[in-house]
Amino acid sequence: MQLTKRVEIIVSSLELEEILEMLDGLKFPGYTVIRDASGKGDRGEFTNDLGREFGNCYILTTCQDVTQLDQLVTLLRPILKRVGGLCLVSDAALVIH
Amino acid sequence: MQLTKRVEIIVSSLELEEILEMLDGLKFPGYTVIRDASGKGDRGEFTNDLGREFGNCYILTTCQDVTQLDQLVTLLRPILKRVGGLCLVSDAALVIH
Amino acid sequence: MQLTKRVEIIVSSLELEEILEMLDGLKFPGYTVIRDASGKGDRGEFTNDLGREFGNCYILTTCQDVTQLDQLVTLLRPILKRVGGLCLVSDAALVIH
Amino acid sequence: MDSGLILSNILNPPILFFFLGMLAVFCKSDLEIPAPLPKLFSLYLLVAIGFKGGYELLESGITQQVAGTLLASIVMASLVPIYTFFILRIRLDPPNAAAIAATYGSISAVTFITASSFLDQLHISYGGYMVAALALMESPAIIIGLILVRIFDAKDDKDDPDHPFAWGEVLREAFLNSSVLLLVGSVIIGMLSGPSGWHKLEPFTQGIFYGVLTFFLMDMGIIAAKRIRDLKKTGLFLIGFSVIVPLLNAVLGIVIAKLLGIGEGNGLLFAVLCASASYIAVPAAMRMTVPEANPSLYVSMALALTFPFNIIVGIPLYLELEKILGL
Amino acid sequence: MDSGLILSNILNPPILFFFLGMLAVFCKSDLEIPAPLPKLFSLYLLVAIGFKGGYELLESGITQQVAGTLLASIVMASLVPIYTFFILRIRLDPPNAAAIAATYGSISAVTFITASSFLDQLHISYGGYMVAALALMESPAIIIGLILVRIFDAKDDKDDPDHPFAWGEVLREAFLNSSVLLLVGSVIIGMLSGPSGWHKLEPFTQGIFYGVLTFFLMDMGIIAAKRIRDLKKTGLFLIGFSVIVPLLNAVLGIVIAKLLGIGEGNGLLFAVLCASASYIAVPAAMRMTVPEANPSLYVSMALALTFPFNIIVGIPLYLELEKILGL
Amino acid sequence: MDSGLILSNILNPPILFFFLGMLAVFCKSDLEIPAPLPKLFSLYLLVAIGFKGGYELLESGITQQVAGTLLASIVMASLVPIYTFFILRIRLDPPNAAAIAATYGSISAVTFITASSFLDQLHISYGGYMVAALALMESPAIIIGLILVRIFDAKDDKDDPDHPFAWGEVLREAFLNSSVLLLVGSVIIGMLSGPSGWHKLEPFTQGIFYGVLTFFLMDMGIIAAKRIRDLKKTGLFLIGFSVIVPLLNAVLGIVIAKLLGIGEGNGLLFAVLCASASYIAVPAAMRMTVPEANPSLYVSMALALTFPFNIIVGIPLYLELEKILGL
Ligand SMILES: Nc1ncnc2c1ncn2[C@@H]1O[C@H](COP(=O)(O)O)[C@@H](O)[C@H]1O
Ligand SMILES: Nc1ncnc2c1ncn2[C@@H]1O[C@H](COP(=O)(O)O)[C@@H](O)[C@H]1O
Ligand SMILES: Nc1ncnc2c1ncn2[C@@H]1O[C@H](COP(=O)(O)O)[C@@H](O)[C@H]1O
Ligand code: NA
Ligand code: NA
Ligand code: NA
Repeated sequence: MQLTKRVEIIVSSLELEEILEMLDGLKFPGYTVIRDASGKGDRGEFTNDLGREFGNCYILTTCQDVTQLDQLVTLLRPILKRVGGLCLVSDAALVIH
Repeated sequence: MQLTKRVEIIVSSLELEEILEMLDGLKFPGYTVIRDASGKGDRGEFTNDLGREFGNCYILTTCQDVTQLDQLVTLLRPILKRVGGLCLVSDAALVIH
Repeated sequence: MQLTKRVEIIVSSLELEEILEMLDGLKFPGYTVIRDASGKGDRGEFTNDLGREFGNCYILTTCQDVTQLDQLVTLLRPILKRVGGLCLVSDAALVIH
Repeated sequence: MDSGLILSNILNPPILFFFLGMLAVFCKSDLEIPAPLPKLFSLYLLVAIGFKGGYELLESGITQQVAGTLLASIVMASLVPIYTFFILRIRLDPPNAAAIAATYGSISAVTFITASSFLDQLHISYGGYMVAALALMESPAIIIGLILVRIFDAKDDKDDPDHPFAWGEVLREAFLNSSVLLLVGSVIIGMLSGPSGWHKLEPFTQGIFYGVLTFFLMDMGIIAAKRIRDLKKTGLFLIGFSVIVPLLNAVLGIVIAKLLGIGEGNGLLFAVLCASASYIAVPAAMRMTVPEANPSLYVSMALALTFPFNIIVGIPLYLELEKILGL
Repeated sequence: MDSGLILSNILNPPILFFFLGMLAVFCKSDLEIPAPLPKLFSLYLLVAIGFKGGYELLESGITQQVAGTLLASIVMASLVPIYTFFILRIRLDPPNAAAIAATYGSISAVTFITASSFLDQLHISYGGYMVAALALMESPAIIIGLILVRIFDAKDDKDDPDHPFAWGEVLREAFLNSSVLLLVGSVIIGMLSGPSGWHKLEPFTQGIFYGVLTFFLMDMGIIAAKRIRDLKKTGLFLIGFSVIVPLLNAVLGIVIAKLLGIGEGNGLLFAVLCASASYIAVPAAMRMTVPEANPSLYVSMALALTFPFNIIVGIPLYLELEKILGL
Repeated sequence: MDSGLILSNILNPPILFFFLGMLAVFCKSDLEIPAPLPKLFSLYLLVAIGFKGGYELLESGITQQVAGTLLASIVMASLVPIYTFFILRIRLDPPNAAAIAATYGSISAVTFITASSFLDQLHISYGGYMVAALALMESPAIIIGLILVRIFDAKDDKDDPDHPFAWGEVLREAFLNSSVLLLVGSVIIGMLSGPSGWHKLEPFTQGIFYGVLTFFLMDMGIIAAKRIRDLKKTGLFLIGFSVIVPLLNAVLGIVIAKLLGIGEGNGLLFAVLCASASYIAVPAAMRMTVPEANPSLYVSMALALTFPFNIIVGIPLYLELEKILGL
C-alpha cells in the first residue's frame, strides 16, 4: 500500500473536457469519471433532465506528489471560481499492483 | 484549503427527496447526487433493473460545522434504521474558490 | 459512529461479477456499485460508448476488520495486475443505525 | 385441456423472447437491456394501452356492463389481499403476510397486455374498458395491505411521535404512483383526443406495439430468471402459493365474469387481472410503508413464479377454463 | 378570438400529455422519463424535421421568397436580443440582461414542431424551408448576447491574462452546437438523399413522429412544472416579460411575414420562431460564456412560462392574429 | 471501377449520417448519443435481422447450398485469424498479433446490415441464411485467437496455479456472448413463430429498421472519429493492414462464393463478412482473456479504419470485384 492524495472534482459537464485535459497535462496517473451527477450549490440546482449540458460530472483521481497537487489547485481554482464546482482532497492508501 | 467533513449517504431512490430536503433544511452548503447506484446490504440486493424504485442513490455533501453534522446524524439515523442505507463520514480538505 | 475502512475499487465492467462474488465470499457487510464509470489509466482510455463491455465500474464498500481487508487485497492484487484497475483504502466513521 | 392453445401461446415472438431472456441468464450470457431502456418500454406500453382503451371506451360508451365490471374489479382488488392475508399468516408474520397479500391483490399490466395480444391473435374481441379495470385494480391492494399491517402488527409502534403514520403519503402512493397516473391519464387523453388523435398516433401506439412488447418481455425474462435463485430462500409454502393462488383468483374471476355476462374476451382479461401480481408499483409502495417486510420474498414470488406462470401457462389455461365453466 | 382554435389545439395528444406531465409534478407523483431517454426523443425530432425540411426544400428549390424569409430570420434573431436587452436593463445587470435577451432571440425547436403539427391538423400548408429558418435563428442570439456583455459589462475583466476571451469557442458554440449541427446536417442529408432515401426513412421519420412528439411533450411538461417554483424568485417584471415579449415578437413576425408574402402557414411558423425562446442551446452557451448570469432566471422563464404559453395559447392565438392583421 | 456505385452507396441516409457523426467530432461539436441509447439500437438491429433471417430460412429451407455456405463461413472465420497472425508477427508480439488476428477473423454485424440494405436498394436478392453465416462467423476467431496465444506466447505463464486457464470461460465468451446469443435466438424465434409472428412484428422489425440503422450509424461515426487519433500510435504497418487485409479477405470470400455458386447478393454478403472486423464482441473477449494485448490497437484499427473503409468504399467495391471476377 502506498499513501496517496485522493482528489475529487465536481464540475459542470460543460467543463469536463477542459479538466481532463488539465489532468493529462499535469501528468496525473489516471482518473475515473462518473458522467451523470446532479447537484445543488451556490449556483442553484443542476440536473441532467434537460440533457447533459445541465448536469455535473464527478471526477476521481489520485496524486502522490505535493507539487503536482499544488499545480492542479492553481489551475482549477479560477475555473471553480468562474463556473462553480467543488474540489475535495483527502488521504488514502493505494493498493499497489 | 479548508478542513471539512465529507459525508456520504447511500439510500433507496425512494428516500432521496426526503434526504435532500433534510440537507436543505439543515442549511448544508451543497450536495452532489449520483442517481443510479445499485448495492447489497442487510436487506439484500437492490438494482434498478425493475426501475429506479428499486435502485439506490449516492449522495455526497460536506459540512464544516460539528453541530450541523450531529443534527444530520440525528435525523438520518431513524431513516436508515427504518429503510436501510449507509452514512459514512470522513475528513477532507476543500479547495477554496 | 464507528471507525471503519472505506474501500473503493475501480475495475472493468467485465470483472464486476467476479469482484462482487469475492466480496460476498469474504463476508463483506455490503457494497454499493455505480455501473457507468469511464476512465483513463495505464491501459488507456475506457468509456462505455461502445457498450458497457468497455466501461468501468465503481465499487464502494466498508470493512472493520484488518484481516478481512488483507484477504481482499491479496485476492484483488492479481486481478488488478492482470486487467488493470484501482483500489483505494481510506478511513471513515460509519453512522450506526 | 387443449395443449394446442398453450403451444400457440408459446410460439409467439413475445413469449419466445421471454424464454430467450431467461436462457441468457441461465447460461450466464452477458445479454442485458441496460437501464433506463426497460423504463422506456414500460412507459410506452402503458401509454399505448391506456390511449387505446380510452379511445375504445369513447366509442362504446359507459354501459351498465362496463360499470358492473369496474365495480367488480374494485371488489376483487380489495377482497384478494384480505383472504390471502389469512392464508399467509399460517406461516408468516403480519408485515410479510400483508406485503405479499397486497402484491397479489394488485395486477401486472404486462400480463394483461400479453393476454390481450393473445386474444388478438385468436380474433377474440374484448372491450377497451378493461383497461379502466386494470387501472382501478392497481391501487386498492396497497391501501388494504397497509390497513392489515396497522391492525394485525402489534410490534408496529403506532404512536411513534417521530414517525406519525402518513396516510396522505400512502394514498398518494396508491392513487398517484406513476403507472396508475400514466394509465388513467392516457385513458382520459384517449377519450378527449378522439378519432383524429387516434389516427395520428396509430403508427406509434399500434404499429410498433407488438415489437416493443417483444423487447420488454425479453427484458422481463432476464429479470425474472435472475430472481429465480431467490426462490430457494422462499420455501415450498410460498412457492405453492405463487401458483395456486393465481389459479384460484383466476377461477374466481371467471365465475364473476360469467355472472356479469361480459363474454369470453373480457372474461379472460378479468381472470388474468385477478390472477396476476404486481412486481413494481406495490412492491415499491411496500418498501416504503412496510419496511419490515422482506422485498426479496414478494418481488421474487410475483416476478420469478407468478408472472412466468401466467404468461406461459396461465393465459391459455384460463381461456380453456372459461370454456369448461361454460362461459 | 376564436376560442375553438385554442380548444382544438389543446385537445391533441401532445398538448394533453404535456398537461399530464405537469399534473404529475403538481400532485407529487413519481412519474419521470429518466435521462437519457428525453435526449433520444429530441435527437429524433431534430433529425426527422431536418430531413423532411431538406427533402421538401429539394422539391421546391430555393426561390426568392425562400431567400427573403431566411434573411428576415437572421435579422429578427439579431434584433430581438438587442431590443430586449435594453428593456431588461431597466431591472437587471448587464450579464443577466444579456443572457435573457439571447434566450429570447433564439428559438425553441419543439415549439416550432408543435406549431407545424397544429398546421398539419388544420390542413394549412407550409414550406420545408422554414426548417432552414429554424436552424438559422438558433445561433445569432448567442453571439449578440456575448457582444452585449462585452460592451456593457464594466466589471467584466476584458483583459484578464489568464482567461483571454475565446471568440473561437463562442463561434463554435453558436454554429456547431449539437442541435444546430444536427438540424443543418439533416437538412443537407434530406436534400442529398432524395426521394429514394425519403421513402425508405418515411416509416421512421414520419410514421412514429407524432408519437415521439407526444412522449417528448410529456417530459417537457414534467420539466417545465418542476421549474415553476423557481418563478417565485423571478419577480413580476420578468414574469410579465416572459409573456409580453413573445407576443410582441410574434406580432413583429406576423408583420414581416405579411411584407414577405409567405402565406398563412409559413407566417405562423415564422411568428412562432420569433416568439419562442431557447431553453437548451442558448442557456448552455450562456452558462459557459456568461457565468455571472443566473441560469435559474433565464431557464425557468423560457421553460416554465414562455414555452407552455406558446404551445397552449400562443400558437392558435398567433394564427388568429394573422387573420386579424389580414394575412 | 464504376464510381457511380460508390456514389450511390454514399448518398444514402445511413452513410451520410455516419459522415455527420464524424464531422461532429472533427469540428468539436458536442453532438453525442449518450449511453445506453446506442445499445438500444444495436440490440434492435440484431433482433431485427435475426428474426428476418430466421423467417426467410424457414421459407427457403436448408438446402445443400445453404449448408455449403455455412461450412465455408466457419472455415473462413478460422483460417483468417491463423494466416493474419503470422503476418502480424512480423512486427508484433504474440498477444497483440493474436488479438488483432481474432478481431479480423470475426465479423461486424453493422457492416453486414449496411451491405444488405445496399443490396435492397439495388434490388439484388440474397438469402436469409446469410444471417446464420453471420452468427456462425462471430465465435471461431475468439477461440483460435486464444489457442494462438497459448501456443506462441512463451511469457504466458501456462501453469500459473492462481489462474488456471479457464477454457469454460472462453467457450462461453465465444458462443454465448450477447450478440451471438441474441442473433441465434432471433433466428430460431423467427423460424418458430412463422408467418403470423412475422406479420405482427413487421412494422417494428421492418418499418423502422432503416431509420434505426441511420441513427446507429451516426453514433458509429462519432465513435469511429474519436478513435482516429489513436491511429497515430498504431504505425503505418497496422494502418496498411487495416485496409489491405479486408480487401484480401473480400477477394478470398468472392472466390469461395463463386465456387459455391451462391449468386451475386449472397456473394457480396459473404465477402463483406470476410472483410469486416469485430469491434465489440472479440475486443471484449480479448480484454478478458489476452489482457497483455493493447485494446487501443485492435479496437481503433477495426473501428476507425476497417469499418469506415468497408461501409463507404468496400461494399460497392466488392460488388464491382464480383463482376470483374465474373460471378
Ligand atoms: N458542499 C458540497 N458538497 C457536495 N457537492 C457540492 C457541494 N457544493 C457544490 N457541490 C457540487 O458542485 C456543483 C456546483 O456547485 P456551485 O458552484 O456551488 O453551484 C453543485 O451542483 C454540486 O453538484
Ligand atoms: N458496507 C457497505 N458499504 C457500501 N455500501 C453499503 C454497505 N452496506 C450497505 N450499503 C448500501 O446501502 C444499501 C442499503 O443497505 P442495507 O440497509 O444494509 O440493506 C445497500 O443496497 C448498499 O447500496
Ligand atoms: N489514479 C487513478 N485515479 C482514479 N482512477 C484511476 C486511476 N488510475 C486508474 N484509474 C481507473 O482504473 C481504470 C483502469 O486503470 P489502468 O489499469 O491503470 O488502465 C481506469 O480506466 C480508471 O477508471
Ligand atoms: Na391480482
Ligand atoms: Na425567439
Ligand atoms: Na472477418
